[in-house]
Amino acid sequence: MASHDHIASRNRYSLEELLAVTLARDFHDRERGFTGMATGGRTGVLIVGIPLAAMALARRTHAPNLSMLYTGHIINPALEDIKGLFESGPTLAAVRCEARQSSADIFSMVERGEIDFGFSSGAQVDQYGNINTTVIGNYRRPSLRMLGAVLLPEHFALFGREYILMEHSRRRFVPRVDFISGAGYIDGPGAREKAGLRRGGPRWVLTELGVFDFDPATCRMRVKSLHPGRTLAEVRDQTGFELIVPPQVPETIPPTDEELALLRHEIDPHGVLLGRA
Amino acid sequence: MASHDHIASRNRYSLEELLAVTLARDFHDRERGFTGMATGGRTGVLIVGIPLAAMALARRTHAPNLSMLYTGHIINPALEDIKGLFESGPTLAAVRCEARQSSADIFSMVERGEIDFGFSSGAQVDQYGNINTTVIGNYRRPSLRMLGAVLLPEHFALFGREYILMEHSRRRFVPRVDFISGAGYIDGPGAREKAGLRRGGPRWVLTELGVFDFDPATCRMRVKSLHPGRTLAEVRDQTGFELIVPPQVPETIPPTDEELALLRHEIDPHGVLLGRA
Amino acid sequence: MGSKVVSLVEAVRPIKDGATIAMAGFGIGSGPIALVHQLIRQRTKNLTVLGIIQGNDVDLLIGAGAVSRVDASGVTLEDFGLAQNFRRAAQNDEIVIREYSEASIYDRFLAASVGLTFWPTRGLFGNDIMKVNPDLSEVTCPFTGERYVAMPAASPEWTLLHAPFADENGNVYHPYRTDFAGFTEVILRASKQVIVSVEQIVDRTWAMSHHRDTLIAGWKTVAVVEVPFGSHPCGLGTLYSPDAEHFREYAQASRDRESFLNYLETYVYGVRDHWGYLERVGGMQRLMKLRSGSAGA
Amino acid sequence: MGSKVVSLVEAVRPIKDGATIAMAGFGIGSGPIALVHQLIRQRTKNLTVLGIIQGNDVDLLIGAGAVSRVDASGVTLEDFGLAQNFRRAAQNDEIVIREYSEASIYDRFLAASVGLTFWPTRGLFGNDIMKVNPDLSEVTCPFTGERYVAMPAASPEWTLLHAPFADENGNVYHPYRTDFAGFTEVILRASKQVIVSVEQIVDRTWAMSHHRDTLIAGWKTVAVVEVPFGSHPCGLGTLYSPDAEHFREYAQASRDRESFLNYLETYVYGVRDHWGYLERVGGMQRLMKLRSGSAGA
Repeated sequence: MASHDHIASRNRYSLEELLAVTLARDFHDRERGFTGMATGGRTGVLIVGIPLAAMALARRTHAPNLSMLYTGHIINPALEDIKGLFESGPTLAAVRCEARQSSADIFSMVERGEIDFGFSSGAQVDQYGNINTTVIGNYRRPSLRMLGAVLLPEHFALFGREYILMEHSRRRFVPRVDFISGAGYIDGPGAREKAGLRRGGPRWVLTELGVFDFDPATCRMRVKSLHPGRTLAEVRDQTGFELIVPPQVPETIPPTDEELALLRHEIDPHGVLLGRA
Repeated sequence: MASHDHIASRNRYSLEELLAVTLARDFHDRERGFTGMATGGRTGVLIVGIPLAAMALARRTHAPNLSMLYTGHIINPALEDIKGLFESGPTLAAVRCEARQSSADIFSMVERGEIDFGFSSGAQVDQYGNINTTVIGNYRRPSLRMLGAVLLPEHFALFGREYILMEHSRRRFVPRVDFISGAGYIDGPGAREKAGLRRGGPRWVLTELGVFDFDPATCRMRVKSLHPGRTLAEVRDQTGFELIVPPQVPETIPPTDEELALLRHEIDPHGVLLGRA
Repeated sequence: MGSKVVSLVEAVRPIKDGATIAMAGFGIGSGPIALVHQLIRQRTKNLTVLGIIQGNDVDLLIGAGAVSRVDASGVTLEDFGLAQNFRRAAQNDEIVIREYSEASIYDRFLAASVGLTFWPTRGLFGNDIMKVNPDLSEVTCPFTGERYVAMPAASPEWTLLHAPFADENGNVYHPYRTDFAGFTEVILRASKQVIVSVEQIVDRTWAMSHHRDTLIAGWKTVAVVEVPFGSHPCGLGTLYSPDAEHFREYAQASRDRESFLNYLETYVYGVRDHWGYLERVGGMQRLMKLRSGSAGA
Repeated sequence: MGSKVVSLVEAVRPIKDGATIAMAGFGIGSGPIALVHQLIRQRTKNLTVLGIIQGNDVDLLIGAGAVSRVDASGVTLEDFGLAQNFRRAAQNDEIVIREYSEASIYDRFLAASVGLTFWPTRGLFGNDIMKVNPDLSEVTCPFTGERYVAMPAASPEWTLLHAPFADENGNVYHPYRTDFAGFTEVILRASKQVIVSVEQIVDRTWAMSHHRDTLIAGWKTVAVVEVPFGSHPCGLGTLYSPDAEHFREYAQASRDRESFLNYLETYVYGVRDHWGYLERVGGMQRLMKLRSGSAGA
């Protein structure tokens, strides 16, 4: 998403703010949203910073009882205590919050199906919303070995729904991921059920170009909205498979002044979460 | 064991001291011995007080690295911090010790087979070393319902061996327990293996009259030694089944002066453990 | 935000006849007794109680005729003897008891806590529990071929909990935990909903700096009620001790049905509320002496 | 009593070629790096490493050619990028990797910790892990008929642990635990033997009044060695922070095989012992700045 200045330069909000607001509006009161540990860099902004800001915004608007699980352990943190998107023992321990829970608590929540939604990214996403953090190329002799699946299998198998945040490019948006580290709709309708999955799966993919959901009939990725100023041609150019395009593609609804004020003055005044730091 | 004055009056040691010393000599260095929570009364002396004194004595003599697990949680406690054999939250928390572990730690130790020995008592024990803390009479309409099996199934199924401490009477020493709350040799040779048990089981039964073990060939209870001054006739009179009696029945070896000095001056100076309090 | 703070009466009202409940605590330690008293006052019936080792909590409910089934490894008043209402109900075949061992029923909660529907155990082999408990099955390890007894997961619809502190969102804080807190933790994780009474409801500022003491995060909490000494006559963690004198009175009263009904009349039905109960058991002068470390006369 | 205190050289000597080990810690947090360095110095080969999410601990061992198999859900240097030795070894098919998800491999340790030989999970359905991991099987709930993926229990022969304190009996105390300590706890419970390095060996008097901070009781501990800053360049709990500068050097050096061998020569083989290592990474002046809360310049 190197080109996110595109929006900022023409608009009164950044891409990160647009994504945070878009996500926030999709959360419901009393839901439990999960972010992993922040490990820095652009991925940290995508799967921790923006999600935390989005959840905090929802709590300040229409979902006051939404629970944010930062690193899973830290429940409803005082955001001003988060000093950066790479944190280790001493700094994480110092974050004030409403409640803390142990790793055993987290895994048991996950396995009981008590997490409503999570966030992920990967090196590849495909037309069925499968994502890959394991290998590029053939599994036995990959051209790139990455970190592994970590908690993604659970995000896509046991959470209520998943938001995928990715940079939009042909290299990343591929017809078929090289390895399913998080199972989307696998290879089409009925595949999740057949595999034994009973809930969850990808809801949206959010990029610098737009928001994408999945067509219920085919389980294939569909253009849900284009960010202001973006075109279908740009999207098609950066996508390695055929997207479903509805007759009317709306524009992603921009942040309101009130939302921007909350993000900039209360939630992320120092730009730690939304990448302005 | 109301009649334990019998020994004390004629000897320079009490029944409790004799039992503690007899147990202590059977423990090996580096073993882990488990006592439950002390719940007061005579049972507390039998399954917590005497065992703690015995383990402490072994640690001070031949088994310095034996680990005592008091209530399972409290490892190698400072015995002077144990103020009585009924303890609750505040008093147990104040006991200094080498280490503490959680309930999850305890159950996982038990289930992994890391406990070498434990101690139990019951309303009934039978000729195969089964014990009963559940019901007297028919299970569906018992004449007496007791507390239940609690951890006894694990004591007899998953610990390395079990010491049973009982008052000796016909009412308690029955041919067949009304309910197997802790499985001894069940109904004879091969029964434990057939039931799926792979280790453990009762080693000794200790009473005010003597020490009893189990004949390897028949799995039936056998007289191992008689306490000084006790007779086979007394034992037979108080036992509701036929005991195996070897040709030579030795006397239980009395405590040495050194052992008594350790018990009285270092381990239990106030008589909390050995029932003199 | 929607506060979960309610009255004692409101807190247990959602528990209907026939519900499956658990009560946090262990033996006679840290029981949610004020909530139990209120369940008795509202005359709930046919409860199934899931527990590990329970004490006067279950015994009270049984004595009040509120229970039809108990799954546990033991019910005991510890130093104060057998649980007499439990004993009597079992002898008269008035309740169904599902026998377990202590570790195995702990494991049933553990199973539910991690979303499993069963749990394999070796602890029951050779035990008569296997003869009298019809809920057990078998499962075989697909790797070693080893045979286990299988038990169903245990997931209470409601768990009643008394703890030192909670905020209005239902986050519960327990800085006075004992070694036995692990039992409570696994039961809470396994539960669908939690009803919490506390010594004190705390504000957000307090909560934000006591997060290290979290016992359970608030999302499963459906009600929070402030009832000081809400575990009495049980102790609460390391905060206050059991009231031995009252336990002796309880043990004596529960020896027969008539005198136990008198006990209930005196201490449960016949008091205006929890404050009335505290008054009747000796009031502030008596209760203050139970505080941990108290040396006063 | 028989003290378990030994030298760093003696501590890891019992680990033979082909052993199955785990390393306490999570990602690049709290790794037992001094022990890992010594394992490399003694040129142990063909290790199987069991882990949840591992970091430079596994990457170091792989880079030194000590590992033949890794069971884990991820190996990463977190903010410092991919674990390059792991990446290279995987790309060149030099190590066997058994893929798991984070919760599922945690559950494999949990299974071993409670004496089970298998664990049922639902977390892997639909995932390519099921295609490439030949160790998985199936099990069916005897009550509901539900199908689960079955995984074998994971029980390391040895776990390497670095912690703040231990006594000579091998009891380990950790007053500086983070939220991630739960991972270490389950691995320790699942392990057959534990090798412990600590910031400081404490005496019995200290231990007897710090029992509330027990991380693990001593009976599985086979060796205790005192190595201050023994997690460096990892942080240790809340006690000290990771050395970001050294991590960047590590990440850079591990980009190719030659420069990584130089790194090993400089920091592992070419130092006389752990004190030599601490000296080479910047000595006391640098290390003191990593202490938690340090504001000095």
